[in-house]
Amino acid sequence: MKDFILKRISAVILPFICIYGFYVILHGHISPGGSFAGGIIVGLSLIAFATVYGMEKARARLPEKVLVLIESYGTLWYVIMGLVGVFKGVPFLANKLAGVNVGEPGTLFSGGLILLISVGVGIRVASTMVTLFFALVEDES
Amino acid sequence: MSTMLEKLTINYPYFFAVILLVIGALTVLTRSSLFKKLFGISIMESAVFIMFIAAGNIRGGTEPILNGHNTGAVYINPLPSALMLTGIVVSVSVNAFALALIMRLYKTYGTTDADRIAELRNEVTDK
Amino acid sequence: MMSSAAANMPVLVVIAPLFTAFVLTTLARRIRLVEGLVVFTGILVLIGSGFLAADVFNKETALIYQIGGWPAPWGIELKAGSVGVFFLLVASFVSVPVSLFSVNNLSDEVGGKERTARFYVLYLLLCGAMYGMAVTNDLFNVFVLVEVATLSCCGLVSSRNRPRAAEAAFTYLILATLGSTLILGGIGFIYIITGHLNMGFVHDELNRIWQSEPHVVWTSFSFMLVGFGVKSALFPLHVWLPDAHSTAPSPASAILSGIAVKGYLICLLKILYNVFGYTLMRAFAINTILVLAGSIAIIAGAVLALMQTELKRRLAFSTVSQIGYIIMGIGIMNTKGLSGTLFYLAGHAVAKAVLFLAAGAMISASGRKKISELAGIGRKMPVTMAAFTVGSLGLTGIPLFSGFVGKWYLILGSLESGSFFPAVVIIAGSILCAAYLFSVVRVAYFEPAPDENWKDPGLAQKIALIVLASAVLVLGILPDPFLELAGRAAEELLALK
Amino acid sequence: MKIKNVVILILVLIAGYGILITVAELPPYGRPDNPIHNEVYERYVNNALEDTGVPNTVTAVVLDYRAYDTMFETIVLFTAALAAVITLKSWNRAGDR
Repeated sequence: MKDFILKRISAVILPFICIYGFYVILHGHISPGGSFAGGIIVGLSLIAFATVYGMEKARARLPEKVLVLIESYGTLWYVIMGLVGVFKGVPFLANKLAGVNVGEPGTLFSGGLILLISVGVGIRVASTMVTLFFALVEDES
Repeated sequence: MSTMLEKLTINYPYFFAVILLVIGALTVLTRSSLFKKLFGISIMESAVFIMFIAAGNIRGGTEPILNGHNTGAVYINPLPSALMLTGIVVSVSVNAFALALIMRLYKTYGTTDADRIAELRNEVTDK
Repeated sequence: MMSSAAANMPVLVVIAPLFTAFVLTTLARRIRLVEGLVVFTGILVLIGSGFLAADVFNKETALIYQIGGWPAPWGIELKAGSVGVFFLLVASFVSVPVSLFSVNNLSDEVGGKERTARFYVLYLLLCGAMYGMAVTNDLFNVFVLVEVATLSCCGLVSSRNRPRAAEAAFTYLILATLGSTLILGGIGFIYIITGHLNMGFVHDELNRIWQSEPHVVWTSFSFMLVGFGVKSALFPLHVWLPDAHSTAPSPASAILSGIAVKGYLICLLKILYNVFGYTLMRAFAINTILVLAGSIAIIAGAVLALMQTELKRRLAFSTVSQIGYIIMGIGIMNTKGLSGTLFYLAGHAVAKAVLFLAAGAMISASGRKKISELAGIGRKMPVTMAAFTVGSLGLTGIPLFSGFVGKWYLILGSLESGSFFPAVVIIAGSILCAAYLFSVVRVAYFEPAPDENWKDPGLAQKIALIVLASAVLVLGILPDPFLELAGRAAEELLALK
Repeated sequence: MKIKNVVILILVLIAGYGILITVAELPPYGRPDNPIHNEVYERYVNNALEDTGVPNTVTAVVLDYRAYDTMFETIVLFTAALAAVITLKSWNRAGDR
């Protein structure tokens, strides 16, 4: 237990960083920030977890299968949200035009598809950052 | 000539962007280290981003968030910022992939110098 | 539902390969299903682009599609004009046989199931980006699509399990990113002085104000030319291409040489004619620069190709030479020249795809890369070598094959524009092309074969080769509908309507 | 210092001087009447709230007006991750020659 202090402190801090990342994702449409910035914060908290607690532990928490699923279907989610417009008979990626309720501007649950898209993009950006980190760090041979 | 200098002092963000562009291009084209080539590319991209974002600025303008507090304020142009958000993500992706390629080359040849890799490769094919 | 699909066709052809691509990584275990889905998607897109082409052809106007319902200066607009659907048809047609060729054929060059599935994902992403380039009408969208295409091209090159491939991919990535940075800079200059990103709006605005800002227009012209020149391997900027295209897995080389390079050229064509327009190109003498650069590329590429001893490297240098014809044709600013260059683009896409696929099949069957070591392969692998011969006849421009019609129109266009020089270069280039391709055919058919057992590839591969080779013949014997479409595209580019 | 590098240095400096002439000609920095602040800008700043229901206009542009670009942007990231993985994972050393 050489790095006891590091582990304890990161155990306290990392959940907050992660939650802050989700806050940035969710409030991207009413304040500065957005899905990419927030997604990278979430991803960095997971990367910090991997560096502090070791690769094996991080791999056990975030198996490759799950990351691949999130990445693929997170990107697919964007296309599906775009196809909502096509099914309603308006152009691809339409938001208000597709009859989605955009809610009251300035509140958290507003913006219609924008919020849904940004949550999907945020989560998949986080997973991409983790995937890239694992791919670069893990020694294959 | 003097009018050009005057205009450049007005357009100083663009001037610094050009300086960065030249530094980046020189780094890419003259250095043999793979990492330095990658950094040169990043610097060049940053130069272009600075150019775009400077173009979207208005002196005395505020950030374009319409939350009702600052009515009557001049907002800066949101479009270049939005475009550069895309550009930055593209730059991140290129960096990530290039790092992966450098890792792969390092694992095979044990060096990250382009000239050295070329030598090693020729030795390998000579055998 | 049917009418909704027809109305959304310009975006659906772009979305379909992407949609499939995102599902594939999760299906890596069932590689047969993956391959089936890839081929199926290719056929679906081909049918869709056929419908789109028929629609545009009959209506005689471009189909405008507003993404998200936002009209042009605010949102992104897709424009399925004659140029777009022409390239869409070519790209979607070539992508089907290439994916058919890779069925059950990648384990040597790429690796296990997961790697193969990822290879297909990159392949579909490249196709999606190409279809997107064909229909887009927005400058920044061009940049983003170019980036998708670049990254997936580099991924395809580095998917070969050799360190040499990683090196080639790195050079390619650095130079291509240099190019796209310049493209972004060029777009930035145009955007700063006009305030628009939609091609039509930029064109109007630019033609109004260019005289007050000539240096900006000149710089953005040169940024675009150098940027797309790097990406499409215009002669002095081609250094990445031979390594990348010769080390990539064979289906990837076919799609890279056949389609990817052409996508960048279509973007350049659109930007030069739809954004800057005829007047500005004349005013800044861009057409002369293009004709000169193209001529140098034709001759230099052909001479370099003659000097190569490896088959795939020779084909890669041949691409450098053939790109010269297309660049030269872009510089011949009349209807005949432009329709010739578009037709030549189609002919080269088909012929170069069949050449690379046949070369890949020969190399993987014999395990030899050098041309001199492939003696007598024509008798052992009859179908493959026949396809290769048809492809080289098409590329050289023998009558009744695809290259002839394109070259003929290029020569007619250059004579019409009053200069004799391009015609001479085209003929000289054809002779050199014959020299470097027919020597392969001669070695393959007329030299004694070693006593080894080389087998023709499997059924899917044979079908792919036959489809592409017959396309070379069809383009040469019955060129009229394609020429009509290319002619309309040329008129659209020159804004004659 | 190789000769090649000197040639590159001179060429890049000439090109840089050309670009400097160009940027001196661009519209002056920070003025509200530049061509870039045209009707597109006005629509984004004035109508974004009723068009999309989102007060952050940058998000409105990124995820609604120009959502098609952002879709390809996520695809770029996806491509990069995929290409990095295909480059680094499970390549066999037997293939290294």
